[in-house]
Amino acid sequence: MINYGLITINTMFLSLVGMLVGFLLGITINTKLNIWFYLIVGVFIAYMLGSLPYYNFPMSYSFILSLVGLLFGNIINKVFKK
Amino acid sequence: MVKIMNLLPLIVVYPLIMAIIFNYIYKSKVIRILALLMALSLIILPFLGSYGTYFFGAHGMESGLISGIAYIFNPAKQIIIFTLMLIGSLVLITGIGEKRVNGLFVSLLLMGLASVSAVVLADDLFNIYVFYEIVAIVQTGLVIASGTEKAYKSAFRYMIMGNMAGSLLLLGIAFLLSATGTLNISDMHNYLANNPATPTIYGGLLMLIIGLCYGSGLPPFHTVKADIYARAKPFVASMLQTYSKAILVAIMLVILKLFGGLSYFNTAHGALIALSIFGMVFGVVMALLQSDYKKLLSYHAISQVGYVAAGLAIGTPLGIVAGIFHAINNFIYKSALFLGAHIVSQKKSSNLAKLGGLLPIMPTVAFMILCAKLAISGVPPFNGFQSKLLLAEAAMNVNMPELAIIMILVSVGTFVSMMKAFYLIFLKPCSEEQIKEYKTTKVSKYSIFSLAVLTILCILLGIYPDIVINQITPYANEIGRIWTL
Amino acid sequence: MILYYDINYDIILILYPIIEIAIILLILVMNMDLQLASFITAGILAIVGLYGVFFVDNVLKKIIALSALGNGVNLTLIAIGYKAGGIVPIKMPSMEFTMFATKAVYPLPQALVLTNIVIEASMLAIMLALSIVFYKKYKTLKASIILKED
Amino acid sequence: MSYINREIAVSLSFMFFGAAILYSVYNINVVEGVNAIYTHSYIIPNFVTAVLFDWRGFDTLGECLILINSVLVTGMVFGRGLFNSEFLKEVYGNQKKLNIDEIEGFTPIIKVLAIPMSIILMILGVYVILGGHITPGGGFQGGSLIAASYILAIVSFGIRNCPINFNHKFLETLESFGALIFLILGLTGIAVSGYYLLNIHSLFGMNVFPSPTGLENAGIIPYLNTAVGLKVLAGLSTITTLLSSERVIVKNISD
Repeated sequence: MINYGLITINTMFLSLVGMLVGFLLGITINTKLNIWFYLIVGVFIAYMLGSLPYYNFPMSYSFILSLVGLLFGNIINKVFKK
Repeated sequence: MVKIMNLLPLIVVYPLIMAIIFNYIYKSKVIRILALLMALSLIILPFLGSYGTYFFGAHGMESGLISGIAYIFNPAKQIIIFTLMLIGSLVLITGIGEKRVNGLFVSLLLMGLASVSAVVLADDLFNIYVFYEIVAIVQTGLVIASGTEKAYKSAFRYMIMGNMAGSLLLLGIAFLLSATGTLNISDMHNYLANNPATPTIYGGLLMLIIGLCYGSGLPPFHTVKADIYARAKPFVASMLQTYSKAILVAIMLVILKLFGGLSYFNTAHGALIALSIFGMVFGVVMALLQSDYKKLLSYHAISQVGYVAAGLAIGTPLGIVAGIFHAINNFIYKSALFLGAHIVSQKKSSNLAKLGGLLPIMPTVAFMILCAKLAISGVPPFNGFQSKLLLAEAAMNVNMPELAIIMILVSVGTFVSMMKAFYLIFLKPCSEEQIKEYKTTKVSKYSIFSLAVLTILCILLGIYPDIVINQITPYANEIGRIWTL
Repeated sequence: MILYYDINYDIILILYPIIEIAIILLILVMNMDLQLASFITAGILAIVGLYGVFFVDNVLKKIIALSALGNGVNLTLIAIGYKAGGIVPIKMPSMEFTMFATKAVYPLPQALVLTNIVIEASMLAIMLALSIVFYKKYKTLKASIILKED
Repeated sequence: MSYINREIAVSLSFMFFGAAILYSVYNINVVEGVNAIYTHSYIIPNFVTAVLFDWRGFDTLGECLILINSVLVTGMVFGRGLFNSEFLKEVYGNQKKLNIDEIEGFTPIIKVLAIPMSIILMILGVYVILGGHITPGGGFQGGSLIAASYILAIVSFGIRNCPINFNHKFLETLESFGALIFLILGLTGIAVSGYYLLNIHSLFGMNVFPSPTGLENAGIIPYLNTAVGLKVLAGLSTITTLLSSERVIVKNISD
């Protein structure tokens, strides 16, 4: 039985912090990243990792959201370079 | 009810925060002003905390054991830290006068001050280890800052030794942790007093003594330590020797607190006294052979470490008072001597053969250096006399007249080599060109100010030693125990 | 204290793997206590490190020896936390607390080791930096040249 | 002749030490002591992290400062902020070309693989930092993972055209910032209760770190973990850059 839990501030806060850290790292990456490739690979890895204990999600949201933050930071970097 | 906030951790935390900021701003223009403000604010730090035990993170007693990290603060520690901070701020003020002063030097100095204060305050072995390692790295950095090849070499040697001694110290802490199940020093003492000794505890004691020897420069680490004092800039060396002596006092008190009064401590006791005698004698014998003023002072620093260690190792309340008092006096006059060496080497160099005839050029500085020299040789009415008298008295009280005789002989040796250096620097006749050269080189006002403050303190403590002794005595009575041979 | 010698003694370090193999055999054949075996291994590792620091005439090898010494200390600490049949000190949601508390290994030594690893890494960085500069200067790593006192 | 004396003395003391270590180690008999307190009181699921950041948080602070110190001194060895850089000028001054910086990196196959791998490694590092209070991991481990991803990129691309551009200012800011967060979070403990590094669970009726049931006591631990992670990644990356590049020294000694 998978308990999907509720998406609330309590369960998502950790992932949001991850997004921030990912963003911080993402703005330093200079090459253009293939967003769809990384998202698909990221979702796969997150599913394999599983969620953290006590967080009853089907996959690791902190992993995915950090990746999203990193990709977003990379896009911002590209925009501001020009 | 108004609860007064205990700001004790600020003694450690405030310099650390400022160190990080100084490291970040590195080459900014405001460094000199900020460093001056920092130097002034350091002096009020020791008066922020209130006496007693302080628990970090509110983890106090739980089921009979102290669960977190604890600090113990009392008047004796307060006065040690006050002297430390005072010398730190004077060195900082001297550093402002340097041409290439930058944020990194200030940052390292502050980090060292904070860590040494932490070592003095902490009542927890592992915390002591962590901050002890910071001090080792800081000392390496301060030596490297002078940038010569010899400085790099001695820093490398010091670093290798430091890593080894640090690992051995941690091994000792691991032994004591496994044998007693705690890292808190008071709890550990209770356990050791109520349980039979095991070989693991002997191992732990041995390793603690190794850590002590490295941290303070007792034999067999005396050459490495003397080397780093000699290779650093002289005003930095005054800070380095202050760190070493404060660490000596702190770790020696830890050892006495842990093992004092236990039956198996006697052998280690003898070993500590022997080590300190070796330090005293080696230091002064090596100092007599030197031709470089900085090197001479460095070996004297080692010799003085021997005095402090001897006083503390005697372990009676009087011995501990004498040891701590001598350490405080030592901070003051040895720093004054190193600052004097800084002024002299600004004038020309620190090689004794090249100097001479400085007395008419700067009579005030010569007088102040003479005061410090008389203080280190134990001449009344300077502070060195008071503490050496106490040390000899403590040695006589435990029925060890030999120790007192050695101390007096070493004092005589110190006097001889100091007066030789004074003659060679200030009195020896020199050529006209040299005097012209002296007149063209300028000495920074900042270092003369620092030297003056330290000289005044030397005389003040020589005339009124009670202002320090009264502060130390209660703590010494708590830790020391009375015995005779 | 002297840190360099003209003769190279590092051949003696070959003894270390032999002793280790002997200890593994003791564990397998004679059912030696695991904790005791780790303690002895740690002690020998520390002694090997000390040996390397004093008797090997190469700065880089000295640094490696220092890490061996540090690892010996770390292993001692880790082994203090050992409990026969213990579990990792991480409480999963499904575990009952009292059962966990009695079975979990001691967390304190592990925390100390984590701290010590970083301390050693930082010391290592400085020593490596210094040896890079000296290698550039002398084109050799011999301790008898680099660490020579003058 | 004197060599032989010295060697005998050192060998004897070495043997004494070896014997002392083995004798002590053989007789270790572990006492539980304070460990009982640590295992019997629940703060967060990972008890090692609880010891690191809650019970003995001040040690961890000291350790962070050691890393900062080490980066500072390593920079100093390479000529940053010296009082006098004549020795370094003598060693590095008359150099025709900088050999290490010239390396262009590895073959295209490695270059193609290196970026995805280092990015995944980086994200894994973030995940490990964030899970520090629940799973085995934490600031140090995660920070080292991120630094490893940076090292992977440096090794495969060479330091000049490395796609991950951790420049010096960024790393320095990150490091100072991480350490300052740690120190200042500790100070909030003083402001709230008078104890430094107090683990504040809730402030004004709100959870300091919103978490699901079972993790309410996390308090400031995840923040500390993140701060340490940033600091470790910055510190290790700076050390790597310093050790792998002579450009820094040449730049330092030129001004």
